[in-house]
Amino acid sequence: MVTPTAISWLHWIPVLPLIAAVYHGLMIGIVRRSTPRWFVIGLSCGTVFLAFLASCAAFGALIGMPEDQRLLVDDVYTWIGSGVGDQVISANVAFALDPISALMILVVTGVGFLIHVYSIGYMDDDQRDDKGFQRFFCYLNLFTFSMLVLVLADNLPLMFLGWEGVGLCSYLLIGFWYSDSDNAYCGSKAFVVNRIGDFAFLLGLFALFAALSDAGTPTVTFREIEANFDKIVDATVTILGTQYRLVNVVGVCFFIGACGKSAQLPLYVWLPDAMAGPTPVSALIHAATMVTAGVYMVCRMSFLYAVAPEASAVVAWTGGLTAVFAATIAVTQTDIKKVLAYSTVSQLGYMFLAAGCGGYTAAMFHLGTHAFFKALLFLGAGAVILAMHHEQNIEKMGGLWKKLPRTKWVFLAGTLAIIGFPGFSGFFSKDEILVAVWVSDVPGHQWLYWMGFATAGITAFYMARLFFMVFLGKLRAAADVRGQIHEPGASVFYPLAVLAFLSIVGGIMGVPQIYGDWLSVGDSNSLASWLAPVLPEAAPHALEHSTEYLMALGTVGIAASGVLVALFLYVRNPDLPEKMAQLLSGLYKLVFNKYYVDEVYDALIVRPTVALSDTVLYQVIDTRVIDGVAINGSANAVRSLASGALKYLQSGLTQGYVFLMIVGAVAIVGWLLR
Amino acid sequence: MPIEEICKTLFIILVIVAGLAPIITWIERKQSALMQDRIGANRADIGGITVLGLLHPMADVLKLMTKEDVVPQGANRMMHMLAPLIAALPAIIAFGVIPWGGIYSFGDTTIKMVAADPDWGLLYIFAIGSIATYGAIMAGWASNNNWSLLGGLRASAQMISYEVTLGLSVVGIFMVFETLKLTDMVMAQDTTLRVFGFIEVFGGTVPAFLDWVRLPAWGIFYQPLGFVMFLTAMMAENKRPPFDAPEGESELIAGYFLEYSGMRFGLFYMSEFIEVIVIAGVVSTIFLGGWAIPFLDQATIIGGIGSFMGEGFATGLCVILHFMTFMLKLIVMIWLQMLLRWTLPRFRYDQVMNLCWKGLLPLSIANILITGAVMLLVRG
Amino acid sequence: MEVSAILFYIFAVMAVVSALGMVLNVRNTVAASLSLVVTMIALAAIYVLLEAYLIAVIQIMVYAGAIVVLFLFVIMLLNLREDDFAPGRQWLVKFGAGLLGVFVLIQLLKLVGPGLPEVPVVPEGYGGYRQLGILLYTDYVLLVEMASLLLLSAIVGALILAKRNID
Amino acid sequence: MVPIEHVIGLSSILFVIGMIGAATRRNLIVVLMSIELMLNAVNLAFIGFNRLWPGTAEAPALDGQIFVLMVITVAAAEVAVGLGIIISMIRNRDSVNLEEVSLLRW
Repeated sequence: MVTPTAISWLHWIPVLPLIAAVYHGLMIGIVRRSTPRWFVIGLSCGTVFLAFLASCAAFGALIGMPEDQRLLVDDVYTWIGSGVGDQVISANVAFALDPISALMILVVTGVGFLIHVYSIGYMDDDQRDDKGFQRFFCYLNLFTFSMLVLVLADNLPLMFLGWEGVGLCSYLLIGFWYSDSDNAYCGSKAFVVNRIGDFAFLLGLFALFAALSDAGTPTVTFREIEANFDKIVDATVTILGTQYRLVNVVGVCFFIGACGKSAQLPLYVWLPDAMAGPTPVSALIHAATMVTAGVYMVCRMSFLYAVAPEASAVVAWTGGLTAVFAATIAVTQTDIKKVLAYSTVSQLGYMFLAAGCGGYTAAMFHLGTHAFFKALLFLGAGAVILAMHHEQNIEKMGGLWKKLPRTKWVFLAGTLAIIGFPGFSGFFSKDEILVAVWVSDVPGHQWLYWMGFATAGITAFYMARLFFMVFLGKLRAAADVRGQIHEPGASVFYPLAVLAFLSIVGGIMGVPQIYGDWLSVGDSNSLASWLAPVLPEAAPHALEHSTEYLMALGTVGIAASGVLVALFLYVRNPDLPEKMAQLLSGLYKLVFNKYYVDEVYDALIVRPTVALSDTVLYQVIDTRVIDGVAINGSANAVRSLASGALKYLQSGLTQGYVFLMIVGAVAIVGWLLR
Repeated sequence: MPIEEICKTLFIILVIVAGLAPIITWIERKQSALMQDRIGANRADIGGITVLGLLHPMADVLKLMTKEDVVPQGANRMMHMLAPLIAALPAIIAFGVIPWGGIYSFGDTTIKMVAADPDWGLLYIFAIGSIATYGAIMAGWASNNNWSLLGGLRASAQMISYEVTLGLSVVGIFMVFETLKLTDMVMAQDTTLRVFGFIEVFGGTVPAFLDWVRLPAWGIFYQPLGFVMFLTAMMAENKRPPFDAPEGESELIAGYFLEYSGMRFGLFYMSEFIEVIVIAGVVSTIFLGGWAIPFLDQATIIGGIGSFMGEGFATGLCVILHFMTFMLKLIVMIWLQMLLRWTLPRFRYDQVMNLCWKGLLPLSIANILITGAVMLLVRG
Repeated sequence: MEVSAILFYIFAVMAVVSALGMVLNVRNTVAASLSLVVTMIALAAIYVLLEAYLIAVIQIMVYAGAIVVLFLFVIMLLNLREDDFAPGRQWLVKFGAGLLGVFVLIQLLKLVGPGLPEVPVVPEGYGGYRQLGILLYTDYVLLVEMASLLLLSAIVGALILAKRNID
Repeated sequence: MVPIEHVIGLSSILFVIGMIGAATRRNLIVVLMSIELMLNAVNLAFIGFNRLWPGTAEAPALDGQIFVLMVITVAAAEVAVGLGIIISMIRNRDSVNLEEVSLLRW
């Protein structure tokens, strides 16, 4: 167990954005006076930038420490204190910085800052309501705060606070343009689906805490849980008559929570709909940060999953299936943001696939690189949407290669990164994942490998399709916007440039060992050695270097073929896809309608629930039982009793009351002294 | 303390005070004459001898005693008769705790120049003062006269209001002297106060020549604001001008004692003058050092004179000196009240109440806070 | 019998007589309240005999000096000379009240009964302001705070009730 | 000093007198005064019992007296509010007769 070193200023990293959020909230909600935009921008971006600087400083402080002592804790105050004797628990507002959370805060504040800057330009022309600009930045700051609390939390309850906070902000931002009821519906959907996951998360938390209490060490702090974990490794729990190992139950519960937050099967349905929010939100929340919370949590609890093979298998298989499943849907989508949304689901599946197979480092690596290139892609898509005057259908784009001379290059960088073009960041992280899957001992890991392999190909295909349809070919835009297509402003472009740079070279932080010599970045995977103190590596690399080269070559091959097919279909023969869709109309329809998952959910869950609520709960329970019996009934009973009998006591003669009072007092005292 | 002794001393005080009160009427007449540039009471004579008008009080008493005692029709006879007594009695028995001198020992016997010296002496004065309200209320009620009733109402409202301020304005003094016992208060004032002592509070040292700059350790120097407020509230309790709204000659004819004549009127009249003495006594005891001679404390006198004239003689001399000092202060305070009474115009009734609730009450509370803060600073 | 006992019985009789005078005086409310003052003062004297000096003084200051004066003030302000109410079923009320009173009195006296210990000699400083004040501001400080809040709310309540036009 | 039983006896008598007054008198002011009398009777009992168990000089047991102080405080508050009620009653009903306040009667 690492001895924590105290640090006094760590809490400023989350608090800085909170200050801005609270200020904006007060101004909007209570003062109700508009603030100048330059001040809103300065405060929001400034605080996030300061938080980024502080994160860098904290990162530096961590680097300067001995490798096995890298843990900084800022214990602010006792948040929840309970219990007596040796059964005391205290959940403190305490922030802990270890290698894994250091990585996270850099991503959150760094990418978050870029997206804040991007939002200045993106939201500038938003005229839908007058306070919208400030409200947007209020939510963004609040989100940054919540996410930082989530990743820095020293204990599970505080992490859950951040977990709920990001969910709330997600809801607020998806429904940002709430005057449109569709957007509000999407926000509610995200919230409700997340709630299902959160419920499971809480169950897991309670089960874990109960087990630890039984073992005599009640605690909710991560490192204390880890230190006392051997006491509950063999604990069992009985559910419906069957005995399960506690770690498996807790692991699955936590993973269901992660499914909700990170949009895995079967709880992914909210993420594509979440594209209703403004594009920076999609980039920040639904690509770069919030959705990775689940992955982060699984890695944070890796000591648990390392000893829970069944739970890990669930994680891996869910991740693998999600990756393939979402990738196939992305192939047919025509909305630029939806394509990217399904791509995100698919990539998150990748991360879980890695985490389930014990490749926590690979998962974190892909998390980081994905944050860069997916943020880039989303923001780039936002730039395209801006240029097209809020047109999101890729079938109405095309031929923007000439019109957007700067944006096309950054978008190309993002596309190459996600496809896994050799040397780009996605290439390294995807390889790491596939290697981790290949060497793991999860049941059916070969199948998982081939699923991942196939996903790489499909990903390459749909990303290439997206790029070709947007930038190449004929200009298919509507006539009225055709002449007005323009490059977005500086505040939109420069974040893109930075992200593009990161997408290209971001892979350097975790270049696998086999390329280490070529790229002169040291003898081993630097990210792995950075994370080694906190993340257990399930199995050592038992692969020959030649096998690894071969696998990398295979991946590049399948990706290249995906790109070539897309080139063939969408650039060479633009009429062909239409024909193919008609030829395979059944399959096409199935995929195009996202396998009818939403419809199935609607029929199986939403409609019965609504029907039950409406007929039984509302018309019977609420109207008849609660209103009729409990409220009106008790009132009627009191009224009839009072008007029938008790009213005669109300004589209006005060002296009578005095008499009764005295008699009552005498009776009570007499009874007490009997 | 044995009850018989208290009764005895009270009797002596009654004689002194009852004799003093008529003389004060003379003082007042002379004072007002002086201020209004006239000669004033000088007509009463016995065979042509006027003795500066000192015969006027005697003439007054004679005249009041021989007047008919009228009870108006429809009045409550018993209450009408009782009211003047109830008005006068508290004023007289308030003297019970005022120290006319210190505590002296002649060999084995100890002499206290105070009738009763309870721990709660000052509270006793407040309690007695609060009973004094009843005289005015009863008189106003029992006379069956609307003017009187109004006067009684005003009297009760005014006195009950000023009692609050009265109590709060001396809390600062309680805090400074840490006692409610009047003799202890005076003894605490029988010393000197280093004017530049405050330098030590801030960590400095007082130069020797400045250390000689001293004041008598009187309450007025500790609590100047308290002194002003206490005197004001006491005078308002007494219902004399400028706080004479209950009597209000220009509005209510004579207020609550409008329907009184003869000696009963005289009792009301006398009680006011006795209260003037009470005020003078209490104020000089609390704020002006009572019997204490400035810069000359009891031990110094007895030690200094006793060294060559004998202990017993020195103590006796000390008693006389102290008594004289107290009487001097008493007279000065009486004179001050006369001066105020003939200088200031009357307050209107609402002004009286505003002064109390909106002026003096907040001030007195602020005074307590400031005193507490300063004491915390000085004494730690 | 010692002096203090004689005084006690004198004041006790005074208190009872004037209390009865207050309750039985149906003609004159002012006289009734003045009877109450006499009871208060007699009680204060009894407190002195029981060596609760501070309470005695406060009893006079607050009850006699403030509370009953307020009663008188209101009576005079409203000019309630006599209360000549229409006769009601008063004999029943009075009979019942008397019966109840006798019952309660017998119960109370039975409750106390004989057998209380001898009255001890009081320790030094008993009943003075010093000990009471120290206790009030240490052990009972919460009580003092509560009392201050109660008084504040009473002031506000009285103001609201007595104000002519609330707006 | 007289035995405390007599003090308590006096207290009981005053209490019962006040009680009878509160129960029989129809003048609201007198009823309020009767309640004051009852409170005073209770105070007397407190003082009497406190006299019986006075504690020591080091550890004084003055709970009875402190309670009396609180009762006096409550009485003062009660009178302030009670007289406010009387004034508003006079204003609305022009009477202090308790029997006329029967608006809430059935």
